[in-house]
Amino acid sequence: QAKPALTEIKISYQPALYWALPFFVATEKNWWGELGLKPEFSTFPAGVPQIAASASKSWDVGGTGSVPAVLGYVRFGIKTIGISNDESAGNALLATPKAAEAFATNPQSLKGQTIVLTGNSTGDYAVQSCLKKYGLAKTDVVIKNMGQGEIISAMSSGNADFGGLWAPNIYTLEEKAGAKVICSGKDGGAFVPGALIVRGDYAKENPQNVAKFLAVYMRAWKWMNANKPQAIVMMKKFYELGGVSISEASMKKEFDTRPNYDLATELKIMDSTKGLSQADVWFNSIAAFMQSTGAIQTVPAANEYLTDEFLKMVNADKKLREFANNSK
Amino acid sequence: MQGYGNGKLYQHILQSVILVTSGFLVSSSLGILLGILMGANKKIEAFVNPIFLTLRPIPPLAWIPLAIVWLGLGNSAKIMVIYVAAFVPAVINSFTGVRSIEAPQREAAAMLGIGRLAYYREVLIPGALPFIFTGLRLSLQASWTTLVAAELVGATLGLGSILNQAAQDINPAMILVGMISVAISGWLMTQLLAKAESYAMPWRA
Amino acid sequence: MMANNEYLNRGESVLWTSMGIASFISFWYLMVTLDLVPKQFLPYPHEVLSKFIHLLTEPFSGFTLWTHIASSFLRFSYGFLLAALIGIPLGLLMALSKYANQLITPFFESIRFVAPIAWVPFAALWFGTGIGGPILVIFMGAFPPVLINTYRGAIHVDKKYLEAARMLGAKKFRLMAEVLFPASIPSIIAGLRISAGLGWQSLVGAELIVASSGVGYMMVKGQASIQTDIVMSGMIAIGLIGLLIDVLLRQAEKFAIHYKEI
Amino acid sequence: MADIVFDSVQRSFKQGGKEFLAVGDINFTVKDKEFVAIVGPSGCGKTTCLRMVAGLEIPTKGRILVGDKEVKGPGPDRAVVFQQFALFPWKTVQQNIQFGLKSMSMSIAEKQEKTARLVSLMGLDGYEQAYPHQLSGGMQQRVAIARAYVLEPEVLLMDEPFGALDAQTRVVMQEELVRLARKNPKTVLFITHSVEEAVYLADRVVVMSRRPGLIRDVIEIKPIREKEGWDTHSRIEDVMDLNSFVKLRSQIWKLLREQSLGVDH
Amino acid sequence: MADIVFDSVQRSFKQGGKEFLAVGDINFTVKDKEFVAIVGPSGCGKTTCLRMVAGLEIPTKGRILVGDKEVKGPGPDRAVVFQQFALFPWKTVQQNIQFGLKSMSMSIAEKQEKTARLVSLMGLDGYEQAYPHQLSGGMQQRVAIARAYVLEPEVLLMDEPFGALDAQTRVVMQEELVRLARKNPKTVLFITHSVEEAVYLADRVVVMSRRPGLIRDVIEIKPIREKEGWDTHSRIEDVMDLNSFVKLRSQIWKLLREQSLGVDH
Ligand SMILES: Nc1ncnc2c1ncn2[C@@H]1O[C@H](COP(=O)(O)OP(=O)(O)OP(=O)(O)O)[C@@H](O)[C@H]1O
Ligand SMILES: Nc1ncnc2c1ncn2[C@@H]1O[C@H](COP(=O)(O)OP(=O)(O)OP(=O)(O)O)[C@@H](O)[C@H]1O
Ligand SMILES: O=[N+]([O-])[O-]
Ligand SMILES: [Mg+2]
Ligand SMILES: [Mg+2]
Repeated sequence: QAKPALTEIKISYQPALYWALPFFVATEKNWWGELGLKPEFSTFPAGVPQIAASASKSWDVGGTGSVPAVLGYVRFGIKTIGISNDESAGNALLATPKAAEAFATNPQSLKGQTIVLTGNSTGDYAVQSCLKKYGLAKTDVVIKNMGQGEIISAMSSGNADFGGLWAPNIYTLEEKAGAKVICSGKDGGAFVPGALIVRGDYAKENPQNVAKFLAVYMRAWKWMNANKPQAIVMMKKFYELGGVSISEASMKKEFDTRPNYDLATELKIMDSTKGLSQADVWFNSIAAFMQSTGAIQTVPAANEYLTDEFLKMVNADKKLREFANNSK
Repeated sequence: MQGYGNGKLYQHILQSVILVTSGFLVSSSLGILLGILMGANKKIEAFVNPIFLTLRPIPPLAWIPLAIVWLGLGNSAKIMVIYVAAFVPAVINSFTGVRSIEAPQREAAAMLGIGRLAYYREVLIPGALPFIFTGLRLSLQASWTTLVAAELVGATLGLGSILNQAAQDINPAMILVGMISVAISGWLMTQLLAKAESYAMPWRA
Repeated sequence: MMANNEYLNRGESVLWTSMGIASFISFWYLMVTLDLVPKQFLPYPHEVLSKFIHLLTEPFSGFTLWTHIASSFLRFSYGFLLAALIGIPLGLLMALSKYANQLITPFFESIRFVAPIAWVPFAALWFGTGIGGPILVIFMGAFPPVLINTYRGAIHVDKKYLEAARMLGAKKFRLMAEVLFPASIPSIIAGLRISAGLGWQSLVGAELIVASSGVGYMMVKGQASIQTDIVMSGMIAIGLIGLLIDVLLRQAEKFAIHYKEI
Repeated sequence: MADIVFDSVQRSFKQGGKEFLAVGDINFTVKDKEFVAIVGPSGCGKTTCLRMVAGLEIPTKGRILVGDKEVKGPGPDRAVVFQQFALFPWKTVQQNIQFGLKSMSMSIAEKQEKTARLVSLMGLDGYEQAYPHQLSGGMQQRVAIARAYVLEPEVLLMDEPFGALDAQTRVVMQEELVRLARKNPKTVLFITHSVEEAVYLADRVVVMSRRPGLIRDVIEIKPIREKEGWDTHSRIEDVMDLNSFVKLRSQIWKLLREQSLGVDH
Repeated sequence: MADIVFDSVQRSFKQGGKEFLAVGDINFTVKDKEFVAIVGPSGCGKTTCLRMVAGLEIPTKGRILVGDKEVKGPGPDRAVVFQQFALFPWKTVQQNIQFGLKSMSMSIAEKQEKTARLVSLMGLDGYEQAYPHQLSGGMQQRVAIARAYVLEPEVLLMDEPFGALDAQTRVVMQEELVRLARKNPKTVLFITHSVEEAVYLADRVVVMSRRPGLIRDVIEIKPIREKEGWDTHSRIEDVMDLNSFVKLRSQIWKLLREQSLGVDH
């Protein structure tokens, strides 16, 4: 039997992030080829250069954070075609051990403190939700903007007591500097979705490939949920490739605290036939936050860039549906 | 114009000018001192050179973690990052300046029986001044070009932080505003330096 | 008294050099031992050294240090060569033609204050993951010094050489190629040395764009996972390669001005 | 025919914002194949005159004709030997001599042959591959002269060509130049500070006055040289001891002295 | 007493890895208040000899005594006027002249007065606040001489001090130097390439031979100058026309010529 020619698809992600693990697993398992795809990966250190690179068609599809997903739509017409996972627990406000203790006895001790965070990110979003939860206004604390690496340096050397981080930086700081999560986005009542994205014109030209991409992605989660121990081994390998080494316990925590979805759930979350979908609500809230930071001028309606068209294509095609739901 | 990133444009410019000026002053005064000592004394040169030459290519960005660890999140850490970049041209040019003083002048000083301190004051330093000022111009440039890196250290105000945030927001117009402000401020400070230069070297008029 | 004339013989020079290195390393040990800097952020020199050696064979972030260095060096070379290939002829042209000079100078005199890494967003927008991005950033760092030094060198070329060449019937191209260029080589090389340093430094910025390999990328990753020994290994690698590039350029200079007595 | 005609030539410069006349109205003709030397106080405009003939400077008023054609710019028909020899330090002796030939249309063999001839004429054999810094001042000057001669220019312009040489080398070069000039005469304009050199070399000596540079006097040497048979002496010091020589020298010295009162004050 | 004694002095240099003897065994004494000129082919070691007296170079063998004390290093008792004037470009005329006085113990008024005296002696009035680059070559050289004279050294060392001047300025400076030397004699060692200058200025002329530099001959000038009454003429060209002068000049020329055979080849 002659192999059908493979279609190339350019996939972008950020290394050593939980939601990117399915790309790695699918490659190890050689699932792309089964659907006639030949993936070509490019990786970016952060969401911003990633979506900026779409301007030069450096990639076709990929995964990213919800903030860059919104920015990607506003600047470059990037569409969100699915939710990679629930990142709410993966974005959190951390404190050094002493500060965490003080906070535990009196949350109001946060008032007047300096919080270092990466401005206009999902981490920022989670921190804002936490402030709200404890009845603090943005002006009750001093916010300093810096990159995740600088935050880690500042907190672990005692130059900052509070910081907004996302996984796996959270684990690094917990493990190597004894910092404590004092409030995650989840605790703050914020929902932080991760986004699966596609370039607007690629989606128009190659809808079939986009559907196949989603099918592969969902099969990978399906398999990992069914085979945790092997999944952890893969995760370790994947993280190390990205220069991250965290403990097995932290890796387990990744699965425990950051739910992912199967095809049926995805369809439900993205379903906007009865008004705003669940995902629309999440993204509208993120976009409103971004407007408040000045990153965007107006809040785009979520249903302009969120689409379940490709999820539906997967569901409608028997082969793809079975592929996506295959846990082996 | 409307504010962006926690402040009005003039506040950002002011903050950056303060940072650049401080970094520039610290690095150039120390750099000139070291450069002159190295130029005047071969032992000091041999002592310092290997370390200097190895540390020199390390980008200011790479010093950020250490700057945070040592100096915290305030202005001093930012100044240190600028210092690292602006120090190098000050040293190299002062060194070259001292070495460029030609034998006839050195020998004339010797023949006229001048003491060591006076030799530094009357011959070495004025003789090296043209190079020292070239070094200062380059240091000033380095101070400005390191601003973006320096303001990665938890800045709330400053042109570097505007550039960082505009990059984060993928806002090319704002990036250009930042770049143009940097370019104009740098150019203006160079003009000031040129004034100082012609004041310090009346014989070059 | 005539401090400049002090001459060190070989022994003295080795002695003072090793004393310099030794006191640097002792100072480093002292800082760690006295806990002036948390060990997490400043490991002992020998620990860094062993990590450095380790990284040469064991991959970190997917690649060994050699591979990181190689990919950094490749990007650097493209950007640096481009800066030289454009900067040198342009500088010569500016020296020869008032018009070119007046056209380019104002633009150039202001843009040189803009940080090379400030171009990163444009690099990402224009070139995406292509090699063009890092090249743009390195180029922005490396270009000004080559251009300035070539120009400065060329305008200070003794007029007598230009006049002699014109007397002998040489026109614009030959004036640039056979007179201005060779006469400004020392200045050009000095510019290239500064360029190489700045270009190499801009690399870390450039490697923020394409996160897959490179010394800068390795250091960013090391920092994010609080592995200071990896960051410092990167610093050492960058320092040593910078030193190597400088030595090579100085050799090139010696070769290029072989016609002078040394 | 390659005479040099100064036709009411003036040249002024801006200095410190003010125009000042460096060379005031010069009318003079250097005849074909004549050797004319110019002497005059420092700053009187000798070099400016020569540079105008070379085309490196243009007259503010008047014009300069070389062989009936007005000078518009530099060209290999009027070769210059500068005071600082202006050899290209980055080129070998051979490459220096060949520089001007490059832009001429002739076969490579011909270029090689011309170069070789001048190398041996100037006694530079064996030094073809040497760089200028490896040569003594006298040899460098011979390369500079060869570089000019190889173009076979009709006009040779020399601006204190021996000024940088030591006294002994200088006399050797002067004797060589006299030999060349008598054997293969060209139209030569020669600037010097040395009255002895001017009298020894030239057919006529032009004495210029200080600012604005004007022609003060023109002294005929050739008739006396031929009458007194200077050329029968091969050594300059023998010529310099002759009475006819001493007289001409003193005459020119006195003319110069009148100019130099107040020099540099 | 400030005589200069060369006691079996040799000086060698490393060049291209090899030692070579630049100055071979020199034995000679410049007497107190005597004016000695040195002539010799280029590279024969004249400058090296003078630099050894100045203490800027040390003999490889032998020793140099100035006023019975061995020379160990430079000092204001032996003032040097270099060929390149070596003025400090960043100091005014006045500051340059005062430079050497700074380390001397005398009142400021006295320093001012000495400086003012030399300024006017050298005809520099009005230029006290000028920087060297604003002066002509001749004026710069006068500043360099004033800077040396103001120290009232017992020994004056001059290395082709007029080499860079044009002929007219040069004669003015030569006449001034003669006037100074006769009025206020010092021990002077004077290097020149000009035989005329040596004969005109010196009490004795030393002719050196080429490598290794040795003393070829010493010619007494003073007795003849005094006998023939040269000093009664105030103008150099009048002296140069005298038979006694021409004879001495030719004698020295011939000695030099012998050296310069094969020069530069
Ligand atoms: N390019 C110029 N710009 C302004 N002034 C000039 C320029 N060239 C020459 N001069 C002035 O013109 C005058 C004549 O100069 P020129 O060089 O022709 O004199 P010269 O007779 O050759 O003197 P020297 O004997 O010292 O070489 C001088 O005063 C000089 O300063
Ligand atoms: N520092 C030095 N190192 C090596 N060689 C030297 C040094 N100084 C002088 N020489 C050599 O010593 C010789 C004598 O040089 P010196 O300068 O004394 O000659 P000079 O008689 O003054 O020549 P000129 O008339 O050209 O000034 C020359 O061959 C010169 O190259
Ligand atoms: O993916 N983000 O960098 O938020
Ligand atoms: Mg002239
Ligand atoms: Mg000499």
